[in-house]
Amino acid sequence: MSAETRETSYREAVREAIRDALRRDPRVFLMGEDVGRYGGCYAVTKGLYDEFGPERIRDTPLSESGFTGAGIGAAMGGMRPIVEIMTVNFSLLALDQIVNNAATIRHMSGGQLNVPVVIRMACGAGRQLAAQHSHSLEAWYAHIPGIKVVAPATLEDARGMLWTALEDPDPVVIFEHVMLYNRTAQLASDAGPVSIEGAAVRRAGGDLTLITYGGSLYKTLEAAEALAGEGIAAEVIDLRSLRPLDDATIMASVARTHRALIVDEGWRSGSLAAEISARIMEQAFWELDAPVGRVCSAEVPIPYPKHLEDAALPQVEGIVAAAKAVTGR
Amino acid sequence: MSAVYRMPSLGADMEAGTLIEWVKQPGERFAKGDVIAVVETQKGAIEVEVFHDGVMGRPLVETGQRVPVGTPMAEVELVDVQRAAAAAPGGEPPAERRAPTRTAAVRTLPGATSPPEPAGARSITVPRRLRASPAARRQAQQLGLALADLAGSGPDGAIVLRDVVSAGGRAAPVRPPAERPAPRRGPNLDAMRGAIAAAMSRSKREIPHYYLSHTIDLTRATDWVAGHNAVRPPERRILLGVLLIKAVAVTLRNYPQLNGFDREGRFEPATGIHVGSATAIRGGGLVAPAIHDADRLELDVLMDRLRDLVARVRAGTLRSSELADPTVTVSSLGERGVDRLYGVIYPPQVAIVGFGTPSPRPWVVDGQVVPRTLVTATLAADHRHSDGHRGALFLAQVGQRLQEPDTL
Amino acid sequence: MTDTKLHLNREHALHLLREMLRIRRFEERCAELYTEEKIRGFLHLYIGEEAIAVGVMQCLTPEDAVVATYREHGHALARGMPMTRMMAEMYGRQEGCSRGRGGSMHLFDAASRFYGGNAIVGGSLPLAVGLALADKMRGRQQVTACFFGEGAAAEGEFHESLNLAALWQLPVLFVCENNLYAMGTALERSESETHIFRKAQSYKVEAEAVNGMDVLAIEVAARRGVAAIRAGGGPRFLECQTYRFRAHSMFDAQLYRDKAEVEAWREKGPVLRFGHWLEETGMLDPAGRARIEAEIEAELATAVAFAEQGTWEPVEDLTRDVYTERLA
Amino acid sequence: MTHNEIRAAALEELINVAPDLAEETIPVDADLRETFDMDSMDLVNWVAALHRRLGVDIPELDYPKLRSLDATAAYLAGRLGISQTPGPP
Repeated sequence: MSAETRETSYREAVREAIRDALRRDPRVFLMGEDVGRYGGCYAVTKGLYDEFGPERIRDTPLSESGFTGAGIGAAMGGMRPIVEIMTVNFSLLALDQIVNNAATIRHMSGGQLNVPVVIRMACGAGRQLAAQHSHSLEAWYAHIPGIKVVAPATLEDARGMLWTALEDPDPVVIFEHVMLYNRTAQLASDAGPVSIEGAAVRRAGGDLTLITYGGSLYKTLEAAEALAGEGIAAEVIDLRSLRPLDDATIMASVARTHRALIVDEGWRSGSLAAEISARIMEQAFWELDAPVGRVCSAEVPIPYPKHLEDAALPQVEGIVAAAKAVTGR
Repeated sequence: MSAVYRMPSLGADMEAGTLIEWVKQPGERFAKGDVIAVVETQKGAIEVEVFHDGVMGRPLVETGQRVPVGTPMAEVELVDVQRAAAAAPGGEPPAERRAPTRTAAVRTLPGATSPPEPAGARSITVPRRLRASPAARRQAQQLGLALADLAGSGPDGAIVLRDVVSAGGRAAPVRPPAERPAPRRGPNLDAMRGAIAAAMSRSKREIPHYYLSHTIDLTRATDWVAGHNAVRPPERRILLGVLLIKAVAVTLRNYPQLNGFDREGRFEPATGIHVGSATAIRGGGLVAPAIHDADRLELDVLMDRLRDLVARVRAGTLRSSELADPTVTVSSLGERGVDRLYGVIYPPQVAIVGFGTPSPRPWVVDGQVVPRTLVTATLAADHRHSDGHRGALFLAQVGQRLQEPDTL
Repeated sequence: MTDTKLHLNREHALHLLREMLRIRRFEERCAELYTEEKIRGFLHLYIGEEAIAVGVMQCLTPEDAVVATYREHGHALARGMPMTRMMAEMYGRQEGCSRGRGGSMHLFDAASRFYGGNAIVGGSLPLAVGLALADKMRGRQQVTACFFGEGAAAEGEFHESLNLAALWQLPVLFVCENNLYAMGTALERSESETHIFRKAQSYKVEAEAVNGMDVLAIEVAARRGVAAIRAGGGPRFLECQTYRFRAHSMFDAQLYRDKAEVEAWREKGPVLRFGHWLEETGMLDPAGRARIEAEIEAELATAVAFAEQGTWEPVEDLTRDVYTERLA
Repeated sequence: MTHNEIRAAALEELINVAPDLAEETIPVDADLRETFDMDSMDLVNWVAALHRRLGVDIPELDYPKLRSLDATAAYLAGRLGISQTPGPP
């Protein structure tokens, strides 16, 4: 435990993680659109260009497939690239590289070649960026064997997951929810690498289990607080890793609470929430005292107006109401 | 050398082709790479080539005829003898070539689920089931509470966990386990019934049994036992059942696929042959404790082991490991029973051998009908891990071994 | 480092012929084994295009990298991958170069820096860019040779990759094998600019068109290109005009081209022409030719026997190598 | 030994080899196999116990004579050379 902490934003925590990685290992470099001179679309990489130069903070053309593939190739060539894709929506232009190359090459080559690339991207809604900059497509990536998918929600994870991901011999995709960048909290000044595996129980409770990740964590914690005021003790699980999923932590919690509600900013159909619900049914059916509940985004491209965007996304009130329904109150 | 030209496979999705024309006529020479015929496929007409020099022979397929891949299409005479010997156009395609595909296709992998219900099944109206959560059901079962006696406080009156917990604390359970009078000395029959029910239900639900039956002439075996016992004091006499167990155990050495365990759909062969001897319990119930390494025990020792096991079954002093250890089960009806029994496999085992009651019957020996002591042996085995053919060979061999009792 | 100029002596000339013949005979046997269902999946043959892989490989060192497509048997052989392990891979045996997991389209060999075996048209160009980027950033004087067909020029990844390689001056030798047909679609039916090398030039990549049926012309052009790349001159682009004599894959009725066209190209075939030339110059006589064929036949027989005797990977290992297995 | 003594001894040995019959009421003339489900192992153990206790050899061929407690006592008495008719239980 560190004695010294300081007020830090999620953005600063990610930046510090990148800086730390660049200092630790000369093979590490960052590339992406406007990561250099501009300082990053979400200002995450501000200042790093001056500190590390254009070789290691490498601005790219608007060629998602090209530079993501180049990151994969460079990883095979012995480097440890961090590829930044501005938003998950843009990553669809690089899906070929991620799904057909990064995820397959180890297997296709009979285990001869590794792809130690890290791909970071922003995701999620809440900034009125409308239907081409706001989506939560994490579940698509979590569907793919061969890659690992993580979603740091806390400052510790934002600070600590990157280095561990770079050390991993397999490709890791990191999702950073846009609404988290401005979030501040106390972070230990000596905060360092953390595991990229396993879920974390962020709040303990015995009446029901709330399962969530990424940008929805704080809404869910707020809902848990509100539920406590009404005498319902909710346990909150932060998945942290979306692939592989930490079944053990989920099932252990459900075995205690007998009720589960999943909060997921992805669309309900074919969502991570659907996957988790199915796993609970498979592995903890006899523990259940109520059907598993889900709070997901409305099935609509994220609209621009604030009131409609809010209505489309999981919100604290909706989580509280769904939790009460699951607990039969 | 003579060979045949077969319908070639030009794509994994090509199953058959239609002969459009023979480009080469009987007697005509062809060289490696020449087009020999034109074949219509779902992708259009394709000129098919030969891979060897040779001479066209008699066509076996007529134009317009559609034949599956691999069908001989024409006789050919090949000149490149050395190569041709190894070439498949003349030789039989090796049988194993598709084996891995097939294995993968039929194998039930861990995590695989059963096929979905047919769509029509949804429209069947079923009587509404008593609504209780899974957790409530389990708790009620553990407390011995009948769900029907409980009031539900959940949605739509569903019984939830708290309803069971509060009822358990308030009302006297229907069958409070702790207060149940201790039964007479011996096994707990209720618990055993529950265990049998669970195991047998699982067996019938999960294991695709196949059944085989075989009549075995036991005359020599019974005569041998009678002779053996006639010169021994009672405590050193053996039972016919011991021979049956030994015969099964020894034969199993040659049939490892019947001796082992199903582990989530995969077969795990056992390291020894531990025969579970099904033993009925008076008052109901059945256990099949293990006789370890039965194939390696002398008959006298086997008899002692069996005697010890039965005594302890009667006394209720079996060790639980003895019930878990068997790698196969033998169930013998003994002297008082019926002709044959069809066993239910005890999971995770994969086979059970049954013997009916031996009895004198007419039997044909050397063309004469003579009275012989016959027994009907049956095998129930897990079709996921063995097939009827192997099972039949096994039963037949058990029968043969019993014709030579002095070798057992 | 390789010589920048072609030194043509008898030994080298025969080597070129032998290498092309190895590819030709290997693939002929593969086609036969395919009809016998020994080889399954897609089988794309390189027959007619052998001069390109053979010519270019002469200019590479073992430290250089090769990225190829799904029509890569020729490149793998010319790069020096053992025929035995390649054939075992064609069979799907675990003794194969990709442990049977890849098959015809996914030959890999880390030892010779052979990075596949890539079956997404255009998808491998960014990988080549990345491999070259890594070499450049680590200060290594290595070249990445990236082979692809003219069909890739229609993909965005082609343009993104050429731009990135030129922008960052990366050591990539782009080798476009223009065989005029992307599966069944003729070049003039899919491209407004049918001179592929001009597309490269628009990214300021030095590019030239070469007769892809002439192994010597290819080697000369490749030596020139590789030398320039090693000297730090950034990427080079060769458009090799060639023709595939056989169908796109085995199951192809070739409705899209005339037989006369195929025949005309066959007469220009690289093996045929180069063989004639060697005979005319007296470097090869029939006995010498027969000796080469016999040696290749022996190598092939060994490879087929190796594949036939190969074993199937146990189904228990099904999910192996999806992720790196790490010690706990 | 009287018939009743022999019969008591036989019952005692029977309960020893089949303790689960201890709480049953066993009528002296009840068919032990039919009524009490005695199987061949029980029988062979019982015979062995009787042999030990009484020194009587009982050949296998005679096993069917051990139908009930009374029948057994009569048979054993015969083997022991004690000529007695069965008495009241």
